[in-house]
Amino acid sequence: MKTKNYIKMEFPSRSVNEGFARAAVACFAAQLDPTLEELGDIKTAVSEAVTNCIVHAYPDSIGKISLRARIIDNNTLEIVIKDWGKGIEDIEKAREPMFTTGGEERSGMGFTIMESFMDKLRVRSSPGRGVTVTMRRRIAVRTAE
Amino acid sequence: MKTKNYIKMEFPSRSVNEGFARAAVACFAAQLDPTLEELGDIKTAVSEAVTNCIVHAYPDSIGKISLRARIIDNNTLEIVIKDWGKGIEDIEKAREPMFTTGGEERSGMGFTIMESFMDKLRVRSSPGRGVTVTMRRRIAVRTAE
Amino acid sequence: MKVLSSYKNGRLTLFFKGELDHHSAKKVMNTIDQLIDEYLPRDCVMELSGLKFMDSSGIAVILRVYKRMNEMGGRAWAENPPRQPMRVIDASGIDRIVKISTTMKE
Amino acid sequence: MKVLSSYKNGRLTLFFKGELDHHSAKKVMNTIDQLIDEYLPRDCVMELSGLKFMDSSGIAVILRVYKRMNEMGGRAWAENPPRQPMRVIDASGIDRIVKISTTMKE
Ligand SMILES: Nc1ncnc2c1ncn2[C@@H]1O[C@H](COP(=O)(O)OP(=O)(O)O)[C@@H](O)[C@H]1O
Ligand SMILES: Nc1ncnc2c1ncn2[C@@H]1O[C@H](COP(=O)(O)OP(=O)(O)O)[C@@H](O)[C@H]1O
Repeated sequence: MKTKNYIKMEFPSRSVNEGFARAAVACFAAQLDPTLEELGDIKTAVSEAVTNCIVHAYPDSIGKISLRARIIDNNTLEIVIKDWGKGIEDIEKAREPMFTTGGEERSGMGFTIMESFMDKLRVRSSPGRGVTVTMRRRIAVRTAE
Repeated sequence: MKTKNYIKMEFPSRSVNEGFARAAVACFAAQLDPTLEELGDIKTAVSEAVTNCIVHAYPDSIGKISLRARIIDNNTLEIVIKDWGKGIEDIEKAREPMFTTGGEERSGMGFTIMESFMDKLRVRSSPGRGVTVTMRRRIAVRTAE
Repeated sequence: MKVLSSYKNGRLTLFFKGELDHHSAKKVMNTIDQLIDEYLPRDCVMELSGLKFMDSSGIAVILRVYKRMNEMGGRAWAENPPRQPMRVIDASGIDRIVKISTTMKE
Repeated sequence: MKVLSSYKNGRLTLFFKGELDHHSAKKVMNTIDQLIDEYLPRDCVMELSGLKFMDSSGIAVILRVYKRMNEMGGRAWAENPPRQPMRVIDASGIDRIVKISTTMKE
């Protein structure tokens, strides 16, 4: 797949960066001329994935988060969010709705939301070595005004 | 100086990324609670520096641009924008108002604007090896509502 | 993110304003806990129309408020979520547990 | 970024809307060149109140329009820049060359 444009970002796992990350991706996605609803979906999915790094990957420390976004064929946005934290042992279980290791403050709906808002979701992890979440969403091509 | 928070970004020298870069820095700067005017100044300075990479550093090709922003002591934002392009031979001359090698489409006011909108501007370059622009701007601390 | 409130005749109304994510959720929940402790309301209405953004951290907040009110023998529901929060609510399925209603605005 | 226009009694008014940076400047300049070629106006007013953002690429556009009109024996000026573009205009000093005026809006 040809990359038409991309951004790579890196930032520490501070919760204030959740808002930054979703806004930055929204700014980048703007060139695909998305609807407000498409933009809302993408921001939500990014927020979930970045929050997971902050809450689950680095529960007691500040670690590094990498976020890459690129535009590929077919008016599609691909987002890859990566951490080098705790990792997930059983990915299938982690992806189940309502499953959480995060207690009362988490709903266990993060992966469910990423899955329903994006066209594709891939989660890779090896325990102790971090998690890589890859998401794709095609933006409908609208006819020009 | 202690870094309180940071972002690192990398993107190709496509002109569509000028808007992305200044918006992303504005989102990051938001945590310092800047006024609209402070935010406008920062966005303008970023736009100038990124445009210079696109226009001057890589005139005939697409190259890599790196942008780092961090929050340091004294409520100050530091922005470092770096390219690996043509470089500048005479930096002093390049910084003069109205000096441009860019023809009619450029005004030669890029560095002048960076200088007057930011508290500090440092330009480093070795010809053929790119340019690094470092800018700092202190955000006034406002009393809480 | 801010939570404003009004109380009348046993009903505590919470007005959510801004972006409700993990970063803001803890402070929001503390504010709400204090308000519930102070008024011990019979009904608690979460008025969501001022939300600019909400992710699954907001789902956790809504569920916690619902549970707290339930334990006290009271009721809780959410009102008027804008489009983006409504999509998150839909995807999460919490509308099977907590009532989500739309009121007419004058 | 868009440029809308109106023409009346020898005066071409250009309404700048959006973000004027290097990315948009080339298209903007083409649009303006075409409009000037079409109307051959005596006066050209750049109405900036719709600008959401402008950097030094906008300074180059304003100067080029000024020069083109000058060469034709016509006049050109800019009107009603919002705060951020005005700061860029101030820093650049082009107000010593091109008039920047503020009109009252009804
Ligand atoms: N980046 C990550 N690093 C480590 N564990 C993770 C990560 N992301 C998700 N998990 C695990 O997967 C579970 C489910 O995640 P999710 O569906 O997003 O719900 P929630 O974040 O509300 O717990 C988490 O509770 C956690 O155990
Ligand atoms: N990143 C860069 N790489 C190479 N040359 C540069 C770079 N930035 C600036 N320059 C040189 O410095 C000159 C002045 O830059 P500036 O003041 O920003 O004005 P302008 O961009 O309008 O030419 C440019 O015309 C160019 O010759």
